[in-house]
Amino acid sequence: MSHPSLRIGLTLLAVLALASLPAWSGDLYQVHLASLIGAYWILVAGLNLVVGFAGQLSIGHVGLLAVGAYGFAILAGTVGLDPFLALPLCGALGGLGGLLLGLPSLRLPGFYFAMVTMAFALIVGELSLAWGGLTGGGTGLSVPGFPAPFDTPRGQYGLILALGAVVTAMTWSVARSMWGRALVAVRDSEVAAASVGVNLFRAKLTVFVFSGVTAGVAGALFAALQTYITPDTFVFDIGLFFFVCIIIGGRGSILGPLIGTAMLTALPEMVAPLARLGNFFYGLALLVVVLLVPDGIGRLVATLASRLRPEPHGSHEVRPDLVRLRCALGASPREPDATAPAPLAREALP
Amino acid sequence: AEPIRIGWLSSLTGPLSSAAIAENQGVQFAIKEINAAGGIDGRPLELLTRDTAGEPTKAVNLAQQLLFSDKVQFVIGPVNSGESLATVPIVARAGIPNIVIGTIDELTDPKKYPLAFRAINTNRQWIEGGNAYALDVLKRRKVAVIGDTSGYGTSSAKTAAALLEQAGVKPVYSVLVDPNKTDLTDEMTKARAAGADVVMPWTAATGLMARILNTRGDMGWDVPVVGHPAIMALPIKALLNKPDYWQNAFAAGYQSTTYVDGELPPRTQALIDKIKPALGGSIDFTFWWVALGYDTVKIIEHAVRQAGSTDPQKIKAVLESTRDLRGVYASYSWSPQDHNGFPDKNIVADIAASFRDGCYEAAPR
Amino acid sequence: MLAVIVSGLAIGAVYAATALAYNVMYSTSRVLSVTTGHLCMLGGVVGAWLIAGLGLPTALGLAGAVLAGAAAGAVTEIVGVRRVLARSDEHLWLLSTLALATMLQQAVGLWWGTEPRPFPRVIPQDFSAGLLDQKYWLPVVAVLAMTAGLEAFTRLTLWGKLFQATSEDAFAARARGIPTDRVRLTSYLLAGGLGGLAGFAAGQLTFAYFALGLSLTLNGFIALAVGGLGSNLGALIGGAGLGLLSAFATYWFGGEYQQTIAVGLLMLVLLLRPEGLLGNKRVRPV
Amino acid sequence: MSRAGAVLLEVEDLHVAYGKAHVVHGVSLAVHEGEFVVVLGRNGAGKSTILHALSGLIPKQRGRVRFAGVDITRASPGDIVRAGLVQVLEGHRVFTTLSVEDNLRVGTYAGREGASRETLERIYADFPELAERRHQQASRLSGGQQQILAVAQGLIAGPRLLILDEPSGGLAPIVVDRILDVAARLARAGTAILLVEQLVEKALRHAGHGYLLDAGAIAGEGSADALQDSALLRRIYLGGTEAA
Amino acid sequence: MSAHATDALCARAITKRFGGVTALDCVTLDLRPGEIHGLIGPNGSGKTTLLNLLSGYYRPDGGDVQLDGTSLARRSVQNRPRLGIARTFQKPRLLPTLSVLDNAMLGAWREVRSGFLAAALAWPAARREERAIRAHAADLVHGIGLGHAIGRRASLLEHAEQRFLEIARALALRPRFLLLDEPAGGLTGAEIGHLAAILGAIRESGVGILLVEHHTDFVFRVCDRVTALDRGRLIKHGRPDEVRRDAEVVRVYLGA
Ligand SMILES: Nc1ncnc2c1ncn2[C@@H]1O[C@H](COP(=O)(O)OP(=O)(O)OP(=O)(O)O)[C@@H](O)[C@H]1O
Ligand SMILES: Nc1ncnc2c1ncn2[C@@H]1O[C@H](COP(=O)(O)OP(=O)(O)OP(=O)(O)O)[C@@H](O)[C@H]1O
Ligand SMILES: [Mg+2]
Ligand SMILES: [Mg+2]
Repeated sequence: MSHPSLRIGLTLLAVLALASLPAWSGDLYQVHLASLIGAYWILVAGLNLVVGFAGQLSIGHVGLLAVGAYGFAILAGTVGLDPFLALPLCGALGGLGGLLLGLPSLRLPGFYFAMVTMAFALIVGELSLAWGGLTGGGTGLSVPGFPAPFDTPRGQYGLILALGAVVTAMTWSVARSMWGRALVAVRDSEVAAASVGVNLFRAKLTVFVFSGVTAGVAGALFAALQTYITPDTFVFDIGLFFFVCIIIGGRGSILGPLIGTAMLTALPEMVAPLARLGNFFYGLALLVVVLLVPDGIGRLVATLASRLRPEPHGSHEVRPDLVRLRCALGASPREPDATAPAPLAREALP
Repeated sequence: AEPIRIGWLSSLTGPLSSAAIAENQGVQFAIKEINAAGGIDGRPLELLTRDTAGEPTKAVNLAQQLLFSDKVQFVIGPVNSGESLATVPIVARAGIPNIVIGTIDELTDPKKYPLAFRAINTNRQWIEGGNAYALDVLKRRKVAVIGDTSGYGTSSAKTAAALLEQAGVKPVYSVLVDPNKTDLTDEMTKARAAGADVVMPWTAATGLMARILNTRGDMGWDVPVVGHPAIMALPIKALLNKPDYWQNAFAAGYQSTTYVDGELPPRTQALIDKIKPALGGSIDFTFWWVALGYDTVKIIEHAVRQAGSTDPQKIKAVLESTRDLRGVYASYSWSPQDHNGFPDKNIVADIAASFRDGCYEAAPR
Repeated sequence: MLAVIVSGLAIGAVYAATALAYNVMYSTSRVLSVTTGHLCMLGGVVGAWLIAGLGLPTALGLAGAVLAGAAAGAVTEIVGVRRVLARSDEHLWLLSTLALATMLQQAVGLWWGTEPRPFPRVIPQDFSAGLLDQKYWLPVVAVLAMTAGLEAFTRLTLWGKLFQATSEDAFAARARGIPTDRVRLTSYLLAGGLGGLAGFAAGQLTFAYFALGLSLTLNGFIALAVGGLGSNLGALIGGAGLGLLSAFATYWFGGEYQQTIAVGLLMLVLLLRPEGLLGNKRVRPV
Repeated sequence: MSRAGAVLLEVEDLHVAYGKAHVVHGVSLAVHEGEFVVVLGRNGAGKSTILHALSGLIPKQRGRVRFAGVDITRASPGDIVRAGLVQVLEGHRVFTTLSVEDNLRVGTYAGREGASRETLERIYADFPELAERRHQQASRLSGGQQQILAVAQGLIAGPRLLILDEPSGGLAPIVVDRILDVAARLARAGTAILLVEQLVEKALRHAGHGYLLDAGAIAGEGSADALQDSALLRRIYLGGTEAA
Repeated sequence: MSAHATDALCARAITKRFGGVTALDCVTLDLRPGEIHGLIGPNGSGKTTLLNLLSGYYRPDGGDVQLDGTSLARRSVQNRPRLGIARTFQKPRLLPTLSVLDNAMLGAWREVRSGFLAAALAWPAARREERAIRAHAADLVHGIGLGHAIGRRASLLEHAEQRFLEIARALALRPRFLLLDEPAGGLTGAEIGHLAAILGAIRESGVGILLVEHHTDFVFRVCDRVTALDRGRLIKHGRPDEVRRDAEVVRVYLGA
C-alpha cells in the first residue's frame, strides 16, 4: 500500500473532482448520468459486501431496488411524507426486504441462492403489477422530487454524491474492520470462519440486510431521478448489471466495483453500437473477466502496482521471538530466556 | 439557416419494436420530404434518432441526452407507454414541446405537462371503440375480458372493465394471463362456461393474441373476438393454426386506414403511393404507424410555420388553438384544456383478417 | 378441469426435460449451468427456422434442433466450465455460464427477433383434436422417452458408469485412465441434444421465442430441486408437480402470482427436505 | 547395483510443484520388469506427488519418464494406463455410488489392449468378499473392502507395473498382509510393483528394492535387506531429524 | 485418569461411527490447563475424528464432550471458539487473499463487541477495539516468528509459515485449550525445534494443548502425557516414557 498522506491526497483530489463535476461538465445530461451512476453505486456498494466479500451470489438485487423505489413513490408521493423522511424509511423497507429474502435463502448453497434471488426479483415485479391499488399496477407511479435546492439535476447530483460518499465510507470501514475479515472468511473458507467462532448465517444475514438498506436508499434516489416508475423499469437485466459491475470491479475490492459501475453505465451511453448489443455486452464483459481476470480490474490494478514496486523477496525463515510471544500470551513471566532451546517435558506429572 | 433539431425517441430494437420501426419510416419520410422542399421557413430539419430498446431507464437517459446534450427543440415519442410515462415529465420540466405517441391516458395533462401534445388516440378511445362495436353493433352483453400481466395489459383490462360497467355491462369473466403463458385452454373454457358471447382481449402481445384465437378455433367455439389492434397485426397470421381462425375477429382501427367499399381516404392513398417505392414496393406492416410517424413531423412543421419560430411558448399557443389540422392519420384539435388531439370519431372497427397494404376493411355494421 | 391437468402436464414436461438436462450436465461436472433453459429455447427456435423459414423437412428440422442444442452444450462445457473447473474455484462456473446464457439469449433476440414466432406442425393432425392435440402430448412423450433413455444409459452402459465415476471423483477417474474432459464434454453434448429435442417437441406449445430460456432455466431448476438433484425420476415428478401447480394456481388465482407460487413451492420443499423429494441425501448440492 | 530384469520404468530428474510450492526436487528412480520396489518416506515427503506425476495426473515441472521403452513424460493418463502403468490411489478411492461390479467394469475402460486382461472371474476368485457383494453399492463396503476393491480395479486393467499408494491406510493388519501377498504374487508372475507404504517392516519384508525419500528428494536407496537396518531409515522415518 | 473433570476439556466414553466404520470406540480423554497432551496412533485410528468431536465438527454417537464438567452437546462449531477452544487443521485453512496480520486478527473474532453498524460508522469504541486486536495479533505474529512476512498475502506463504500462522490465529483467540492437528507435518528439523519452543511458551501461559502428531520423537519430547489410539480404541495412556515402552504401542504404531 502507498504512503498514507499520498492516499489521503488522492482521495481528496477525487472527492473534489467529483464534487465540482456540475461546474466543469458542460451539459446536464452528463450530470444526470453521473447521478444515475451514483444511485447505482449506492446499491452496488452494499451489494459488494454481499457478493465481493461474503461471496454470496445475489443476482436479484433489482428486486430490492424496486422495493425502495416503490416505497419512495408511495411514501413521498401517495402518502405525501417529506422526501427526507421517506428516504430513510425506504432504507428500512429495503432492509426488511433483505431480511425476508435472506432468512430462508442464505442457508442455501451457491446456485440455489442465486436462483432464489433471481426468483425474488421476478416476484417483486409480479407483485408490483398485482397490487395495483398500491403501486399503480402497470401504469406505475409518478415520483416526487426532493425539495429545493435538491430539485435540479445539479442539486440531485449533490445529494446523491453526499449519500454515495457516506455509503462508500461505511463499506470501506466495514471492509477494513473485523467484520470485513469475517466476511472474507465466510467467502474463502467457511471452515476457518467457523473455527474462530464466526456465526456464518448471522454474518451473512447481517451484511445482506445492510445491502438491502443501501438498495432501498438507492431505489428511492433512482426513482426520484426517473421521475416515474413502472414495473417495466425494474427488468431482471438491471440485477444482472449490478452483479457484473462487482465481478468486473473485482471481488473483495471496495473501489473496483465503483469503476465497474461507472464504466458499465457510461460505456453503452457513449458508444452507440454497444447499446444495440445491450445484454450481450454485459455477458461478454462478464465472460472475459471470469476467464481472463477472475479477480477483476480492481485486483489487476493492485497486481500491476505491486509489480512496479516489487516487494523485496523476503526470507521465509520462521524465527520465533519467545519473549514477545510470552508477553502476548500474558504468561506469568518466568525467566524470559530467548536463547534457550525448546523446553523439554516436565519431569513429574501432576 | 440554423437547423431545427428534433429528437426522436424510438424503440427500434427490443420487444414491441415493430410499431416503432413502422413509425420510424413515416418520420424519416416526412423529414426527407420537408427538407427536399427547402425546410421550414428555410430552416432544415435535423432528426436525432435514439433507440431506447423499450427500456424506461434507457429512455430517461436518452431523453436527458437529447434535451441537455443535443439541445433539441422538439421531442417525438417515446413509443411505448412505460417509457413515455418516465420521459414526459422530464421533457416537460426541460420546457421542450413533446409530441406524445403513447396511448396511456396519464400522458397528457395541460397543467403538469403544458408542452406535451398527444397525436395518437388514447387507450380509452381504443377501448371505447371496441366496446361500442361489441355492445352496439354486435349487440352482445356477456363479455369476457382478457388482459395480460404486463403493465399495459393490466391497466387496459382494468379500463375496459370499468368502461363496460359504465355502459351497464358487467363482464361475465375477466382474467389476466402471463403474456408468455403457453396454453389458454382453461381461460377460454371458463369464459365459455361463464356464458360469454364475446371475447375482448386487451393485450399488445401478439403471441398471446394468437393463442386466444387458436384456442377459440381448436375448441370449435364460434364467438366473436373484439379488442386491441394487435388482433389484426400481420404476424398473427403466421401464428394461427388455421387461416380461418382469424375469422369473426374485429379490432379497434382507424378511419384513415380503413377501406370503405374498397377505397381508402384520399390522403392515406396518396401517402401510400408516395412512400411505397421507398419501402420496396410492398407494405407488410400496419400502415397507420407510418401515417402517425409522418404526421408527428407534419404537426411540428405546422406549429413552427404558424408560430414563426421554435419558441416553446409560441408553439404551445399555436397548438392549443389548432382545430382540425388535417393529417394522414387523423385530423387533430388541441385546446388549452385538452392536449389529446385525436378525435373519437376517427376510431372505427375493422375486420381482423383483411390486411391489404397495411390497411383493413371496415367491420360490418 | 381436465384441460387444466393436460396443459399443466404438458408444460410440466418441458420443465422436467430442462431438469433432465441439468441432471446430465451435473452428472459429470457437479455444475448447474445457467444455459440449461437456453438449450431448449435453441431447439425451438432452430427447429422453427429450419422448417418454417428454410422449408426443410421435419426430420431435418429435428436433427438441426438437436444439433444446435448439442453445440450450445459443447460451448458451455468448453468455454464456461472446463477452464473454470480446472481452476477449481467453486463460484466461477455460475458466473461463466450466466455470461454465456446472457449472450446466447441476446444473440438469438437480435437474430430471430423478440416476438414469439410460430412453430410448424410436427405430425399431420387436425387442430380439432382438443386435448389430444400433439402440442400437449409431444412434450410428454419426449420427456418420458428421454427419462427412459437416460435411465437405461446410466444403468446399462459403460459410459453411464463413466459419467458417475467422473462426477464422484474426477481425479480417481483419471487415474483409471478415463478421459474425464471427454466424458464431461460428451455429457454436455448429450444434455444439449436432449434440450434441443425437448425444445423442438414443445415448440408448438411455447412458440419459438427467445426469452423462453431464462424462464426455463428457473422453472427447470425448481423442478430439479423439488424432485431432487441427480434423480431423473425426481426431475419428472418435480416437473409434473410444478406444471400442475402453476396451471391450477392460474386457474384459481389468475396469472398474477405464478412465479410467487412456484418459488413458494421451492422454498417449502427445501425447508422440509433440503435434498428434494427423491434426492440422495449424501449428494451435497453444489 | 545388481537388479534383475530389464528396466521397465525410468524416472530422471523429476521436479513437481504445486503453484509456487516446489515439492519434488529432482527425483530419479527405476523399476525393473517383475520387480517389487518400495518407496519409503514420512508424511508429506512427496511420495504421492511423485506417483501422481508418473501417472500424468499432475503436470511435471521438469524431468523425463520412460516406460517400457517409450517416453511417457507428456502422455495423457489414459494412454499411460493403456501402456500398462496403473496406479491405485491412496485412501481407498473407489466410486461409492457404483456397484462393486460396475467399479470393476469402469476399471476395464482403459485396460491394456491385447494384453492378457484379468477376467472378472479371476478377480472374484482371488477376492471372494468382492464376489459376495458384486451387486452392492461400493459405499456399503467397509474401508478395508473398499481398499481391496481399489486394488482389484487396478488389477483388472492388466498392468505391467502396478503402483500401490499406501494400500494399508486405515486397514486391519490382516488385510494389509493379504494385499501385500497379492502384490508379491503378482511380482512373481511378472508384474512389476511400486509400493509406497508407511508400514516399513511389512513393506520391506515383501520388497526387493527400496528408495528412501525425504523432503522431496531421494535420500537413499538399496536392497530391502540393506535398508532394513540402516540408520538413515530410522532417522527419516521416525522424524528424528531435529537438532536436539 | 482423573476422576474430577472440572477445569478440563474432556471426552467421556466417546463413540463415533461413519457408516459401518467405527472411527472411535468408547474413548475417554481429558485435557487439562497447562499441559501438552499427545495423541498418537496409526493412520485412520481416529485422532482427527477425536479432535473434530472436541471442536464440535462431529456429534458423538455415544458419550459426551464436557468443558469444566458441563456438556458441550448443544454447542455448535461456531460456539466452541467462544468458550476458548481453538484448533488448527491438518491441512492449513488460511484466507489466501488476506495478509498474514489480517489472518491472525481474524482469530480474535470472539472478542469483537462492536456490532456491524458500529464498524460501518467507525465508532470510536470499534476503532479502539480494532487497534487492540491489531496490536495483540501483531505481537503474536512476531512472537511466533512470522514478523518478516506480516504484510504478505497468505497465499504467498511457504508451507511451514502457513502452519505457524494457523497457530498464531488460534492463539489470537486467547484460547484455554488448543487442539493441534499434525502441526509438525512437513516441517524441517529446525522448524520442529521452533515449534517445540512455541508449544512450551503456550503451555506456560496455562493453555491446555492437545497434540495430534506422527513425529514420535517430537511428541515424546514435548508432551506431559500421551494417549495412543488404534482403530478407534484407546490402547495406552500415560507418561511419554511409559507409552513409548508399551508393547502394544510398539507393535501397532512404533514398530520394533
Ligand atoms: N494439491 C496440493 N496443493 C499444494 N500442496 C500440496 C498438494 N498436495 C500435496 N501438497 C503438499 O506437497 C507435499 C507432499 O505431499 P504428498 O501428498 O506428495 O506427500 P506424501 O509423501 O504422499 O505424504 P503422505 O504420507 O501423507 O501421503 C506436502 O507438503 C503437501 O502439503
Ligand atoms: N467424514 C467421514 N466419513 C466417513 N468416514 C470417516 C469420516 N471421517 C473419518 N472417517 C473414517 O474414520 C476413521 C478415522 O479417521 P481419522 O481421520 O480420525 O484418522 P486419523 O487418526 O486422524 O488418521 P491420520 O493419521 O491419517 O490423520 C478412518 O477410517 C476414516 O476413514
Ligand atoms: Mg501420500
Ligand atoms: Mg488425521
